[in-house]
This record gives sequence, C-alpha cells and structure tokens, in this order.
Amino acid sequence: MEDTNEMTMIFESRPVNEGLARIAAAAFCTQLNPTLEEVSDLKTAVSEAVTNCIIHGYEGEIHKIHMTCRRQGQEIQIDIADEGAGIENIEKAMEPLYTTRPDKDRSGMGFTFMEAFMDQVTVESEVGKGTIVHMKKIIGR
Amino acid sequence: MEDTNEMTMIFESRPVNEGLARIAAAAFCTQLNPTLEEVSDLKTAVSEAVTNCIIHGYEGEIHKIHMTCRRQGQEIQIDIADEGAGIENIEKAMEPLYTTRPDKDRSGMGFTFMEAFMDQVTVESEVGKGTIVHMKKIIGR
Amino acid sequence: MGAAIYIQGTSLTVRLPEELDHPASDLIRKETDRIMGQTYIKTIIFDFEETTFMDSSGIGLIMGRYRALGMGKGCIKAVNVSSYVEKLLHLSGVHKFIC
Amino acid sequence: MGAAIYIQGTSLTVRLPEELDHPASDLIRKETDRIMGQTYIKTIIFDFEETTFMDSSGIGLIMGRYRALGMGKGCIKAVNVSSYVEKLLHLSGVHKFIC
Ligand SMILES: Nc1ncnc2c1ncn2[C@@H]1O[C@H](COP(=O)(O)OP(=O)(O)O)[C@@H](O)[C@H]1O
Ligand SMILES: Nc1ncnc2c1ncn2[C@@H]1O[C@H](COP(=O)(O)OP(=O)(O)O)[C@@H](O)[C@H]1O
Repeated sequence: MEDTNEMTMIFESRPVNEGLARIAAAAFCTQLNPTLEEVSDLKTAVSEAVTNCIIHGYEGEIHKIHMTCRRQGQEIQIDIADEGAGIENIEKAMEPLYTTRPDKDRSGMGFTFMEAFMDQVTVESEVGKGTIVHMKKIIGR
Repeated sequence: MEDTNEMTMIFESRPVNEGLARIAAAAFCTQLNPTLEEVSDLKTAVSEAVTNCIIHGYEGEIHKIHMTCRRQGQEIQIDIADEGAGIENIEKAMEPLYTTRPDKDRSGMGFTFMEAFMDQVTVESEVGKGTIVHMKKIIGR
Repeated sequence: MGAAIYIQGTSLTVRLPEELDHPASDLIRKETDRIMGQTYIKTIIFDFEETTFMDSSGIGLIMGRYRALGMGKGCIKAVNVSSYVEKLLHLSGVHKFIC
Repeated sequence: MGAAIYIQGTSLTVRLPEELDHPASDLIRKETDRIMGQTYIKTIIFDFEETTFMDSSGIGLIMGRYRALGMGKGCIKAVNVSSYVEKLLHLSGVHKFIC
C-alpha cells in the first residue's frame, strides 16, 4: 500500500475558499482512516490558519494562499502560507486571547486551537514578506 | 458578491487522488449553487481526465498532475494536465470506444463522457511532453 | 443550512448554520448587531442544533455578543451543543460566561 | 462502503461500492477474474444499490466481464440502477448487451 502522498492547493484569499481548503484537507486525510474527531480537529486547524491568511495576512485583499498536505505513514503534515503582512512578534501572537483585530470580533484563539488540535505547530514569519504555519498530526493513535 | 474565483491543485498521480480531485472540484463548484446532476457531471468529467493522466499519461509512474478550476460568473472552467506520454492522434483518441489499453479494461469512453457532461472540451497534447484537457460548463441553465 | 434569527420579547434566538466559520460568523454578527441597534435585547440564545463545524470565528462571535450585551449584564445561552462544540467552548473559556 | 461478491450456483452477484471509479473497478476486476478462474459462471449481476458515483472505469468493468463471459454466451444484469448510472449505461451503449 501507498503510505506517502502529497498535494498542494493554491487558492485566492476569498472567505468562500476557507471551506474549500477544509474539504480538500479532510479528503486528503481519508487515506489514513481517521476518526470523525480527528477529521474535525484537522478541519478546525486548517480553518484557523487559512482565515488568518485572509484576515491578517492579506487584510481582505485578494492574493494567493498555498496549502500543502503531505502524508508519511500515519503522520499528516499541513503547511499553510501567505505572502502578506507577516507577524512581528510570533510568541505574542500565539498567546491565547491575543488578537490585533478585536474590532473584527476575532477571539485570539486561532493559534491556541491549532496547537490544541494538532500534535505540532511551528510558525515562520517575516514582516512584509508573509507567514507560513507548519502543522503535524499523527492519525490513529 | 464575488463572481470570480480560482484554485489550482497539484497532486501525485496515485489512484487514491482521483477521489480527492473530484471532491475538490465539486467543493469549488458549490459557490455556483449547482444541481446534484451538475455536480455529478462535473465529478465524472474530472474523474475521466485525472484517470487518463494516471493510466495513459504517466502509465502508473508517480509524477505530478495539475488541476486548475476557474469561475467566471456562472461558467466553470477546469484544466487538467500531465507532463507524460502525450497523445499522437487527438482526433482518434476522442472517438467513442477508442482505447489503447483494452488490456486494462479501459472502455474508450473517457473523452466521450467528458464531452457529454461538459459544454466544451478541448485537448492539447504533444508526444513526450504531455497533455492538457480544457473543459467548460455553464452551471444553472 | 443558513442561520435564522428570532426575537421573543427581550430575548434573541440565533439558530446557527451547519458550518460556523469566518464568513458565517460575519453575517450573523451584522444581523444581530442590526437587531440590537433597534430592539432592547437582554438574552441571546445560540442554538447549535445544526452545527457540525465551528472554529474560533464562532468563539469570537459569542465573545463579541457578550460584550455587546454589556459584559455580564445580559445573558448568553448555548443550547444543543455537540461534544465537539463543547470542547471549543471549554478550550476558549467562553463556557465561563454562558449562563 | 466497499464491494462484496456472492456466488450462487453459476451466478455471481457483485454489490458495487459507493464510488465505482478506477481503483474500485480494478479491485473488483481482479476479484471476479479470480473467481471465474475457479468456478463456472454464466450470469453476473451488478448491484448498483450503493453506487452514487461512477465513471467510464465502471463501464470498462462491465464490458470486460461481458467479454470474459464469452460475448453474449453468458448474461450480464444491472440492478438498482439510479437515473445517473442509467445515463452512463446508455451513453456508452453498454445497456444493449445487458439482458
Ligand atoms: N497569517 C498571518 N499574517 C499576519 N498576522 C497573523 C497571521 N496569523 C496570525 N497573525 C497575527 O496573530 C494574531 C493572533 O492570531 P490568532 O491566535 O489566530 O487569533 P485571531 O485570528 O483571532 O486574531 C492575529 O491577531 C494577528 O495579529
Ligand atoms: N492524458 C493522456 N495521456 C496520454 N494519452 C491519453 C491521455 N488521455 C487519453 N489518452 C489516449 O486517448 C485514448 C482514449 O481516451 P479515453 O476516451 O479517455 O478512453 P480510455 O481512457 O478508456 O482509454 C486513451 O486510450 C489513450 O491512448
């Protein structure tokens, strides 16, 4: 049986594509026979990262978001990247309830949810260059 | 309302990814409020083109397939491309029941189904370079 | 599929959609804010019956409505909560100000 | 979800899966060929009850089994066919040799 696979999706930073990214990531993951809960966890994490690219990275402008899903055995890796505003202080950004957009009713829980639902989350970012979130999760523990 | 959108998916030529491509194309298309029948038509056409890249284009080897979905108003455009074997005689290849792989139980109906279910299908191909299938369909007639 | 909002006296019931994500939360926020600008509302009931997906945008929606009610002066309720939604409400601490 | 195959005398029933695409058709082809190598089969019944998706790979599967039965010597049946599957059977002309 195949136990590696890879796909990349490049899509415009339109809110309607948040659902598209979730569905694609969930469909990619079905090969690993995930539980319903594992699928929900993955979809939430993907939704957080993509929403952040749209709201914070591109601030509502339409540009490209990249999502790469990789499978290695029972591990799934998802990278989500924008070439937008970037994050000045990553540590601070990852604190629960920290948000720069309370005016938009953001909760500041995006990174907290990603970390709660995935086994590993790392963020690379440069102001003016963009942000990439790397996430990993073992399916079927 | 947004009436344009675009996404590209790049995935490995593994049979398991045929379903992934169908789901992604169907999810992309939901913005246009398609009927169930329109979704089925689209999924079948995508499935035919992707299966062809895997079986005929790459002959079972693992390489990349590109799928681009574009929306312009109520029209959806889907391009599916491989960099594989290519087609010598496109006209002949598109005839119903013509197949070069009867040994693999191919029916030779792939292009016929694409043409039946989409409003327009055009094929570009070069032997040794690869094949790209362009398809268009108006949703909600 | 979509959301639906009902007013009964000073109480507002929001039947949340299947997927409570960023675009869905934005729509509901605008609609509830519009209503609360016209009508005195003391209680907001979020009905999660249909909701199979939610992310932190849904949490932001609830927090924002809590603030709009005057931080504890009104009352926020969550009904028909699945174990998955429950998990998010707890993780975010929002369950603490649900009455 | 997956396919299931039953033998009754000289008749083979194939309960087709939800998605009858290329990988699914390949699996079923291998399994039916294995059985037909061991047992004399005159009739193959394809049961589409569960099938919500099919493409030309499914047509190839049926054509190939028709050939394996000796082109009209045996009998191919299709049962519980949805209007969508019906459309594909007609378009491909396969309905003509379904008995
Ligand atoms: N892709 C991104 N580009 C720029 N800034 C980001 C990005 N992702 C997150 N941030 C910053 O990190 C903060 C915290 O993010 P998060 O925990 O997801 O909460 P929220 O999205 O609710 O603000 C955001 O408010 C924003 O300032
Ligand atoms: N992507 C491709 N690369 C190379 N050859 C192709 C490709 N797509 C189609 N062909 C050729 O065209 C023929 C007819 O294709 P099609 O109508 O889909 O039927 P089938 O896939 O059942 O053979 C194939 O048998 C093959 O020779």
